Amino acid sequence: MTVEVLYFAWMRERVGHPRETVQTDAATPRALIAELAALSEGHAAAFADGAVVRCAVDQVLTDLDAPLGQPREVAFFPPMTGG
Amino acid sequence: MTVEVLYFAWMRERVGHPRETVQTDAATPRALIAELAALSEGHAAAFADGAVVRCAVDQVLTDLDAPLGQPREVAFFPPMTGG
Amino acid sequence: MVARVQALPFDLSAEMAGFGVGAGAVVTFTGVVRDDGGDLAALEIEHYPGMTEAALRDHGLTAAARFGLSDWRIVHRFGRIPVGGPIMMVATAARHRRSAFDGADFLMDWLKSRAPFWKREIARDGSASWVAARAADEDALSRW
Amino acid sequence: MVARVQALPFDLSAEMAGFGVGAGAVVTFTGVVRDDGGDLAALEIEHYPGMTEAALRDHGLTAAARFGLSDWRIVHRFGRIPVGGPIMMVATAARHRRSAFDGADFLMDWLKSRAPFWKREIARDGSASWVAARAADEDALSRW
Repeated sequence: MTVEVLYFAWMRERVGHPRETVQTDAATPRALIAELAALSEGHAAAFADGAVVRCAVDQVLTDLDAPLGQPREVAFFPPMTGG
Repeated sequence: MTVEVLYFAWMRERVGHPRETVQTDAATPRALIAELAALSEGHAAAFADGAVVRCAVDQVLTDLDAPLGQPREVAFFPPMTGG
Repeated sequence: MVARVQALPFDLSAEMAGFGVGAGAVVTFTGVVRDDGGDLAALEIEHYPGMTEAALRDHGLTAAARFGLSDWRIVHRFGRIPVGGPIMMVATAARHRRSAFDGADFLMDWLKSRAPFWKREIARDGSASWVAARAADEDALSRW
Repeated sequence: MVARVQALPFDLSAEMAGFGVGAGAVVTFTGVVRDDGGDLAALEIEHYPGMTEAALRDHGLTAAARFGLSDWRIVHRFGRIPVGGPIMMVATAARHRRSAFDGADFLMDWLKSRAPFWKREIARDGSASWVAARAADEDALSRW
Protein backbone atom coordinates (compact mmCIF):
# COMPACT_ATOMS: atom_id res chain seq x y z
CA MET A 1 0.00 0.00 0.00
CA THR A 2 0.98 3.67 -0.38
CA VAL A 3 1.25 5.64 2.83
CA GLU A 4 2.07 9.26 3.47
CA VAL A 5 4.54 9.42 6.37
CA LEU A 6 4.91 12.60 8.41
CA TYR A 7 7.60 13.59 10.91
CA PHE A 8 7.51 16.30 13.56
CA ALA A 9 9.91 18.18 15.83
CA TRP A 10 13.42 16.73 16.17
CA MET A 11 12.42 13.55 14.34
CA ARG A 12 11.60 15.75 11.34
CA GLU A 13 14.98 17.46 11.70
CA ARG A 14 16.85 14.18 11.84
CA VAL A 15 15.02 12.66 8.87
CA GLY A 16 15.68 15.86 6.95
CA HIS A 17 12.20 16.40 5.51
CA PRO A 18 8.69 16.71 6.95
CA ARG A 19 6.94 14.05 4.86
CA GLU A 20 7.45 11.36 2.27
CA THR A 21 5.41 8.80 0.42
CA VAL A 22 6.35 5.18 1.04
CA GLN A 23 5.28 1.78 -0.21
CA THR A 24 4.85 -0.68 2.61
CA ASP A 25 3.10 -3.82 3.74
CA ALA A 26 3.94 -3.26 7.40
CA ALA A 27 1.37 -4.74 9.78
CA THR A 28 2.04 -2.33 12.65
CA PRO A 29 3.59 1.11 13.15
CA ARG A 30 6.57 -0.63 14.76
CA ALA A 31 7.14 -2.73 11.62
CA LEU A 32 6.88 0.43 9.53
CA ILE A 33 9.50 2.07 11.73
CA ALA A 34 11.90 -0.80 11.01
CA GLU A 35 11.50 -0.21 7.28
CA LEU A 36 11.85 3.57 7.57
CA ALA A 37 14.92 3.37 9.81
CA ALA A 38 16.73 1.54 6.99
CA LEU A 39 16.16 4.38 4.50
CA SER A 40 19.00 6.68 5.60
CA GLU A 41 21.31 7.57 8.46
CA GLY A 42 18.94 10.43 9.28
CA HIS A 43 16.00 8.05 9.50
CA ALA A 44 18.04 5.69 11.66
CA ALA A 45 18.93 8.57 13.99
CA ALA A 46 15.31 9.69 14.20
CA PHE A 47 14.18 6.24 15.30
CA ALA A 48 17.26 5.32 17.35
CA ASP A 49 15.42 5.53 20.67
CA GLY A 50 12.24 3.54 20.20
CA ALA A 51 11.05 4.44 23.68
CA VAL A 52 10.37 8.03 22.72
CA VAL A 53 8.62 7.43 19.40
CA ARG A 54 4.95 8.39 19.35
CA CYS A 55 2.64 7.66 16.46
CA ALA A 56 -0.65 8.82 14.96
CA VAL A 57 -2.41 6.77 12.31
CA ASP A 58 -4.77 8.87 10.20
CA GLN A 59 -4.42 11.57 12.87
CA VAL A 60 -5.39 9.39 15.81
CA LEU A 61 -2.83 8.56 18.51
CA THR A 62 -2.06 4.86 18.12
CA ASP A 63 0.04 2.29 19.94
CA LEU A 64 3.13 1.18 18.01
CA ASP A 65 1.97 -2.42 18.14
CA ALA A 66 -1.62 -1.85 17.06
CA PRO A 67 -2.67 -3.19 13.64
CA LEU A 68 -1.78 -0.59 11.02
CA GLY A 69 -4.71 -1.30 8.68
CA GLN A 70 -4.81 0.65 5.41
CA PRO A 71 -4.04 4.18 6.51
CA ARG A 72 -3.70 7.20 4.31
CA GLU A 73 -1.32 8.97 6.69
CA VAL A 74 1.03 7.88 9.49
CA ALA A 75 2.88 10.41 11.63
CA PHE A 76 5.87 9.85 13.91
CA PHE A 77 7.00 12.30 16.54
CA PRO A 78 8.60 12.60 19.98
CA PRO A 79 6.52 12.97 23.16
CA MET A 80 4.30 16.01 22.95
CA THR A 81 5.06 19.15 24.92
CA GLY A 82 2.01 21.34 24.51
CA GLY A 83 0.17 23.48 27.00
CA MET B 1 -15.87 46.26 80.34
CA THR B 2 -17.63 48.02 77.45
CA VAL B 3 -17.91 46.03 74.24
CA GLU B 4 -19.39 46.93 70.88
CA VAL B 5 -21.46 43.95 69.69
CA LEU B 6 -22.24 43.52 65.97
CA TYR B 7 -24.75 41.22 64.26
CA PHE B 8 -24.91 40.14 60.64
CA ALA B 9 -27.32 38.49 58.23
CA TRP B 10 -30.38 36.81 59.78
CA MET B 11 -28.97 37.20 63.29
CA ARG B 12 -29.01 40.97 62.69
CA GLU B 13 -32.61 40.71 61.48
CA ARG B 14 -33.72 38.72 64.51
CA VAL B 15 -31.99 41.01 67.01
CA GLY B 16 -33.55 43.97 65.22
CA HIS B 17 -30.45 46.20 64.98
CA PRO B 18 -26.95 45.82 63.58
CA ARG B 19 -24.95 46.83 66.66
CA GLU B 20 -25.19 47.77 70.29
CA THR B 21 -22.90 48.68 73.16
CA VAL B 22 -22.98 46.32 76.14
CA GLN B 23 -21.40 46.14 79.56
CA THR B 24 -20.10 42.65 80.30
CA ASP B 25 -17.59 40.65 82.27
CA ALA B 26 -18.06 37.54 80.15
CA ALA B 27 -14.97 35.36 79.99
CA THR B 28 -15.76 33.78 76.61
CA PRO B 29 -17.93 34.53 73.57
CA ARG B 30 -20.25 31.75 74.71
CA ALA B 31 -20.73 33.43 78.08
CA LEU B 32 -21.42 36.72 76.30
CA ILE B 33 -24.04 34.96 74.16
CA ALA B 34 -25.84 33.82 77.31
CA GLU B 35 -26.04 37.41 78.52
CA LEU B 36 -27.16 38.77 75.13
CA ALA B 37 -29.81 36.08 74.64
CA ALA B 38 -31.53 37.36 77.79
CA LEU B 39 -31.88 40.91 76.45
CA SER B 40 -34.99 40.38 74.30
CA GLU B 41 -37.05 37.81 72.44
CA GLY B 42 -35.27 38.84 69.26
CA HIS B 43 -31.88 38.20 70.83
CA ALA B 44 -33.09 34.85 72.13
CA ALA B 45 -34.28 33.92 68.64
CA ALA B 46 -30.98 35.00 67.10
CA PHE B 47 -29.00 32.75 69.43
CA ALA B 48 -31.54 29.91 69.67
CA ASP B 49 -29.41 27.48 67.67
CA GLY B 50 -25.95 27.68 69.21
CA ALA B 51 -24.55 25.30 66.62
CA VAL B 52 -24.78 27.88 63.86
CA VAL B 53 -23.37 30.86 65.74
CA ARG B 54 -20.01 32.11 64.47
CA CYS B 55 -17.97 34.79 66.17
CA ALA B 56 -15.23 37.29 65.45
CA VAL B 57 -13.42 39.07 68.28
CA ASP B 58 -11.85 42.32 67.13
CA GLN B 59 -12.42 41.13 63.57
CA VAL B 60 -10.64 37.80 63.94
CA LEU B 61 -12.62 34.54 63.71
CA THR B 62 -12.64 33.08 67.21
CA ASP B 63 -13.89 29.91 68.85
CA LEU B 64 -16.87 30.45 71.13
CA ASP B 65 -14.96 28.97 74.07
CA ALA B 66 -11.74 30.93 73.62
CA PRO B 67 -10.89 33.54 76.27
CA LEU B 68 -12.62 36.78 75.38
CA GLY B 69 -9.93 39.11 76.75
CA GLN B 70 -10.66 42.86 76.58
CA PRO B 71 -12.02 43.31 73.09
CA ARG B 72 -13.26 46.50 71.53
CA GLU B 73 -15.65 44.71 69.16
CA VAL B 74 -17.35 41.30 69.10
CA ALA B 75 -19.41 40.18 66.10
CA PHE B 76 -21.90 37.31 65.90
CA PHE B 77 -23.18 35.86 62.65
CA PRO B 78 -24.37 32.66 60.97
CA PRO B 79 -22.01 30.49 58.88
CA MET B 80 -20.52 32.50 56.04
CA THR B 81 -21.69 32.01 52.47
CA GLY B 82 -19.23 33.95 50.36
CA GLY B 83 -17.57 33.11 47.08
CA MET C 1 -1.31 41.13 45.63
CA VAL C 2 -4.70 42.84 45.75
CA ALA C 3 -7.76 42.21 47.94
CA ARG C 4 -10.76 44.37 47.25
CA VAL C 5 -14.40 44.54 48.34
CA GLN C 6 -16.73 46.66 46.26
CA ALA C 7 -20.34 47.21 45.30
CA LEU C 8 -19.67 47.88 41.63
CA PRO C 9 -19.22 45.16 39.02
CA PHE C 10 -15.65 44.27 38.08
CA ASP C 11 -14.21 43.52 34.69
CA LEU C 12 -12.07 40.40 34.44
CA SER C 13 -9.94 41.78 31.62
CA ALA C 14 -9.26 45.02 33.48
CA GLU C 15 -8.33 43.03 36.58
CA MET C 16 -5.91 40.90 34.59
CA ALA C 17 -4.05 43.82 32.99
CA GLY C 18 -0.47 43.61 34.26
CA PHE C 19 -1.33 40.65 36.48
CA GLY C 20 1.31 38.00 37.11
CA VAL C 21 4.00 39.39 34.79
CA GLY C 22 6.84 36.88 34.56
CA ALA C 23 4.73 33.91 35.65
CA GLY C 24 4.23 30.85 33.47
CA ALA C 25 0.73 29.97 34.64
CA VAL C 26 -2.28 32.14 35.44
CA VAL C 27 -5.60 30.78 36.75
CA THR C 28 -8.77 32.77 37.25
CA PHE C 29 -12.04 31.83 38.89
CA THR C 30 -15.17 33.92 38.45
CA GLY C 31 -18.38 33.32 40.37
CA VAL C 32 -21.59 34.43 38.68
CA VAL C 33 -25.18 34.62 39.96
CA ARG C 34 -26.77 31.51 38.49
CA ASP C 35 -30.49 31.21 38.01
CA ASP C 36 -31.41 27.65 38.84
CA GLY C 37 -35.15 27.59 38.58
CA GLY C 38 -36.08 30.83 36.89
CA ASP C 39 -37.37 32.35 40.14
CA LEU C 40 -34.25 34.20 41.20
CA ALA C 41 -33.95 37.91 40.45
CA ALA C 42 -30.77 38.76 42.31
CA LEU C 43 -28.45 38.02 45.18
CA GLU C 44 -27.95 40.53 47.96
CA ILE C 45 -24.62 40.17 49.71
CA GLU C 46 -23.88 41.51 53.16
CA HIS C 47 -20.35 41.71 54.51
CA TYR C 48 -18.44 42.86 57.57
CA PRO C 49 -16.87 46.23 56.71
CA GLY C 50 -13.49 46.59 58.34
CA MET C 51 -12.92 42.88 58.74
CA THR C 52 -13.50 41.77 55.16
CA GLU C 53 -10.62 43.32 53.25
CA ALA C 54 -8.12 42.54 55.99
CA ALA C 55 -9.28 38.91 56.06
CA LEU C 56 -9.04 38.63 52.28
CA ARG C 57 -5.57 40.13 52.29
CA ASP C 58 -4.37 37.84 55.08
CA HIS C 59 -5.63 34.83 53.24
CA GLY C 60 -4.12 35.90 49.94
CA LEU C 61 -0.74 36.19 51.65
CA THR C 62 -1.20 32.77 53.25
CA ALA C 63 -1.99 31.23 49.86
CA ALA C 64 0.96 32.99 48.22
CA ALA C 65 3.38 31.58 50.78
CA ARG C 66 1.89 28.11 50.75
CA PHE C 67 1.62 27.64 46.99
CA GLY C 68 4.48 29.85 45.82
CA LEU C 69 2.24 32.34 44.04
CA SER C 70 4.05 35.24 42.40
CA ASP C 71 0.83 37.25 42.25
CA TRP C 72 -2.76 36.93 43.42
CA ARG C 73 -5.93 38.97 43.38
CA ILE C 74 -9.27 38.67 45.17
CA VAL C 75 -12.23 40.87 44.31
CA HIS C 76 -15.58 40.30 46.04
CA ARG C 77 -18.73 42.33 45.61
CA PHE C 78 -21.44 43.18 48.11
CA GLY C 79 -24.93 44.62 47.70
CA ARG C 80 -27.44 43.60 45.06
CA ILE C 81 -26.21 41.56 42.08
CA PRO C 82 -28.72 40.52 39.40
CA VAL C 83 -28.82 37.05 37.83
CA GLY C 84 -25.92 36.74 35.41
CA GLY C 85 -23.85 39.32 37.25
CA PRO C 86 -20.33 38.60 38.52
CA ILE C 87 -20.09 38.01 42.28
CA MET C 88 -16.39 37.61 42.83
CA MET C 89 -13.12 36.53 41.29
CA VAL C 90 -9.76 35.21 42.31
CA ALA C 91 -6.65 35.10 40.14
CA THR C 92 -3.37 33.34 40.86
CA ALA C 93 -0.02 33.39 39.07
CA ALA C 94 2.86 30.97 39.54
CA ARG C 95 5.75 29.33 37.72
CA HIS C 96 3.86 26.09 37.15
CA ARG C 97 0.22 25.24 36.59
CA ARG C 98 -0.15 23.02 39.68
CA SER C 99 0.63 25.91 42.03
CA ALA C 100 -1.69 28.29 40.21
CA PHE C 101 -4.57 25.79 40.17
CA ASP C 102 -4.15 24.76 43.78
CA GLY C 103 -3.76 28.34 44.96
CA ALA C 104 -7.02 29.40 43.29
CA ASP C 105 -8.84 26.29 44.53
CA PHE C 106 -7.64 26.90 48.10
CA LEU C 107 -8.67 30.57 48.02
CA MET C 108 -12.14 29.60 46.79
CA ASP C 109 -12.66 26.96 49.47
CA TRP C 110 -11.69 29.49 52.08
CA LEU C 111 -13.87 32.25 50.66
CA LYS C 112 -16.91 29.96 50.62
CA SER C 113 -16.93 29.32 54.33
CA ARG C 114 -14.50 31.63 56.14
CA ALA C 115 -14.74 35.05 54.51
CA PRO C 116 -17.36 37.27 56.21
CA PHE C 117 -20.00 37.40 53.49
CA TRP C 118 -23.63 36.37 53.67
CA LYS C 119 -25.84 35.85 50.65
CA ARG C 120 -29.56 36.42 50.42
CA GLU C 121 -31.62 35.29 47.45
CA ILE C 122 -34.13 37.80 46.15
CA ALA C 123 -36.92 36.13 44.18
CA ARG C 124 -38.77 37.75 41.32
CA ASP C 125 -41.81 38.18 43.55
CA GLY C 126 -39.66 40.21 45.96
CA SER C 127 -39.42 37.58 48.69
CA ALA C 128 -35.99 37.06 50.21
CA SER C 129 -34.26 34.13 51.91
CA TRP C 130 -30.78 33.73 53.36
CA VAL C 131 -28.60 31.14 51.65
CA ALA C 132 -27.72 28.31 54.02
CA ALA C 133 -24.11 27.21 54.33
CA ARG C 134 -23.41 23.95 52.52
CA ALA C 135 -21.78 21.08 54.36
CA ALA C 136 -19.90 20.35 51.13
CA ASP C 137 -18.16 23.71 51.40
CA GLU C 138 -17.01 22.95 54.92
CA ASP C 139 -15.80 19.55 53.76
CA ALA C 140 -13.92 21.13 50.86
CA LEU C 141 -11.99 23.32 53.27
CA SER C 142 -10.84 20.33 55.30
CA ARG C 143 -8.85 19.07 52.29
CA TRP C 144 -6.13 21.69 52.80
CA MET D 1 -17.47 24.90 22.73
CA VAL D 2 -14.54 26.25 20.77
CA ALA D 3 -11.16 24.70 19.90
CA ARG D 4 -8.78 26.86 17.93
CA VAL D 5 -5.15 26.76 16.83
CA GLN D 6 -3.61 30.00 15.67
CA ALA D 7 -0.32 31.84 15.18
CA LEU D 8 -1.59 35.20 16.41
CA PRO D 9 -1.79 36.17 20.08
CA PHE D 10 -5.17 35.85 21.74
CA ASP D 11 -6.85 38.19 24.17
CA LEU D 12 -8.31 36.59 27.28
CA SER D 13 -11.02 39.21 27.66
CA ALA D 14 -12.12 38.87 24.04
CA GLU D 15 -12.20 35.08 24.43
CA MET D 16 -14.37 35.40 27.53
CA ALA D 17 -16.98 37.69 25.99
CA GLY D 18 -20.24 35.74 26.03
CA PHE D 19 -18.51 32.69 27.46
CA GLY D 20 -20.44 30.42 29.80
CA VAL D 21 -23.62 32.51 30.01
CA GLY D 22 -25.89 31.00 32.68
CA ALA D 23 -23.08 29.18 34.48
CA GLY D 24 -22.26 29.84 38.13
CA ALA D 25 -18.53 29.17 37.90
CA VAL D 26 -15.96 30.05 35.25
CA VAL D 27 -12.31 28.99 35.40
CA THR D 28 -9.57 30.09 33.02
CA PHE D 29 -6.00 28.92 32.67
CA THR D 30 -3.45 30.87 30.66
CA GLY D 31 0.04 29.60 29.87
CA VAL D 32 2.70 32.23 29.30
CA VAL D 33 6.31 31.96 28.08
CA ARG D 34 8.30 32.20 31.30
CA ASP D 35 11.91 33.29 31.35
CA ASP D 36 13.64 31.17 33.93
CA GLY D 37 17.27 32.13 33.65
CA GLY D 38 17.27 35.23 31.51
CA ASP D 39 18.63 33.34 28.48
CA LEU D 40 15.36 32.58 26.75
CA ALA D 41 14.19 34.80 23.90
CA ALA D 42 11.17 32.89 22.67
CA LEU D 43 9.43 29.58 22.25
CA GLU D 44 8.79 28.16 18.82
CA ILE D 45 5.86 25.78 18.71
CA GLU D 46 5.28 23.20 16.01
CA HIS D 47 1.99 21.37 15.65
CA TYR D 48 0.28 18.81 13.44
CA PRO D 49 -2.05 20.73 11.12
CA GLY D 50 -5.20 18.77 10.47
CA MET D 51 -4.92 16.65 13.58
CA THR D 52 -4.58 19.40 16.16
CA GLU D 53 -7.94 21.14 16.08
CA ALA D 54 -9.85 17.89 15.79
CA ALA D 55 -7.96 16.47 18.77
CA LEU D 56 -8.61 19.60 20.83
CA ARG D 57 -12.28 19.52 19.95
CA ASP D 58 -12.61 15.82 20.80
CA HIS D 59 -11.00 16.36 24.13
CA GLY D 60 -13.09 19.42 24.92
CA LEU D 61 -16.22 17.34 24.30
CA THR D 62 -14.87 14.55 26.49
CA ALA D 63 -14.20 16.99 29.32
CA ALA D 64 -17.63 18.59 28.92
CA ALA D 65 -19.37 15.23 29.26
CA ARG D 66 -17.20 14.03 32.11
CA PHE D 67 -17.33 17.16 34.27
CA GLY D 68 -20.70 18.57 33.24
CA LEU D 69 -19.29 21.69 31.61
CA SER D 70 -21.86 24.01 30.08
CA ASP D 71 -19.17 25.69 27.98
CA TRP D 72 -15.47 25.29 27.25
CA ARG D 73 -12.83 26.87 25.09
CA ILE D 74 -9.31 25.86 24.10
CA VAL D 75 -7.00 28.21 22.22
CA HIS D 76 -3.41 27.15 21.48
CA ARG D 77 -0.84 29.07 19.48
CA PHE D 78 1.93 27.84 17.23
CA GLY D 79 4.98 29.54 15.74
CA ARG D 80 7.29 31.94 17.54
CA ILE D 81 6.14 33.37 20.89
CA PRO D 82 8.42 35.78 22.75
CA VAL D 83 9.07 35.65 26.50
CA GLY D 84 6.01 37.02 28.28
CA GLY D 85 3.69 36.11 25.41
CA PRO D 86 0.60 33.95 25.89
CA ILE D 87 0.96 30.35 24.67
CA MET D 88 -2.48 28.92 25.23
CA MET D 89 -5.62 29.11 27.30
CA VAL D 90 -8.48 26.95 28.41
CA ALA D 91 -11.73 28.15 29.92
CA THR D 92 -14.46 26.06 31.53
CA ALA D 93 -17.94 26.95 32.74
CA ALA D 94 -20.17 24.88 35.00
CA ARG D 95 -22.85 25.15 37.64
CA HIS D 96 -20.42 24.62 40.51
CA ARG D 97 -16.78 25.48 41.06
CA ARG D 98 -15.56 21.89 41.50
CA SER D 99 -16.63 20.95 37.97
CA ALA D 100 -15.11 24.06 36.45
CA PHE D 101 -11.80 23.61 38.29
CA ASP D 102 -11.55 19.90 37.54
CA GLY D 103 -12.49 20.36 33.91
CA ALA D 104 -9.77 22.96 33.37
CA ASP D 105 -7.22 20.90 35.26
CA PHE D 106 -8.05 17.80 33.22
CA LEU D 107 -7.83 19.69 29.92
CA MET D 108 -4.42 21.06 30.89
CA ASP D 109 -3.02 17.67 31.88
CA TRP D 110 -4.16 16.29 28.56
CA LEU D 111 -2.80 19.21 26.53
CA LYS D 112 0.61 18.87 28.19
CA SER D 113 1.25 15.35 27.00
CA ARG D 114 -1.36 14.28 24.45
CA ALA D 115 -2.04 17.25 22.18
CA PRO D 116 0.24 17.31 19.10
CA PHE D 117 2.42 20.29 19.95
CA TRP D 118 6.19 20.42 20.29
CA LYS D 119 8.04 23.31 21.90
CA ARG D 120 11.52 24.53 21.04
CA GLU D 121 13.35 27.06 23.17
CA ILE D 122 15.12 29.81 21.27
CA ALA D 123 17.91 31.37 23.33
CA ARG D 124 19.01 34.97 23.02
CA ASP D 125 22.15 33.85 21.22
CA GLY D 126 19.97 32.19 18.59
CA SER D 127 20.62 28.61 19.65
CA ALA D 128 17.59 26.33 19.79
CA SER D 129 16.73 23.19 21.75
CA TRP D 130 13.63 21.04 21.84
CA VAL D 131 11.84 20.93 25.17
CA ALA D 132 11.87 17.43 26.65
CA ALA D 133 8.64 15.91 27.91
CA ARG D 134 8.41 15.92 31.70
CA ALA D 135 7.68 12.69 33.55
CA ALA D 136 5.59 14.80 35.94
CA ASP D 137 3.24 15.69 33.10
CA GLU D 138 2.73 12.04 32.26
CA ASP D 139 2.11 11.30 35.94
CA ALA D 140 -0.40 14.15 36.15
CA LEU D 141 -2.43 12.61 33.35
CA SER D 142 -2.67 9.28 35.17
CA ARG D 143 -4.72 10.93 37.93
CA TRP D 144 -7.82 11.07 35.73
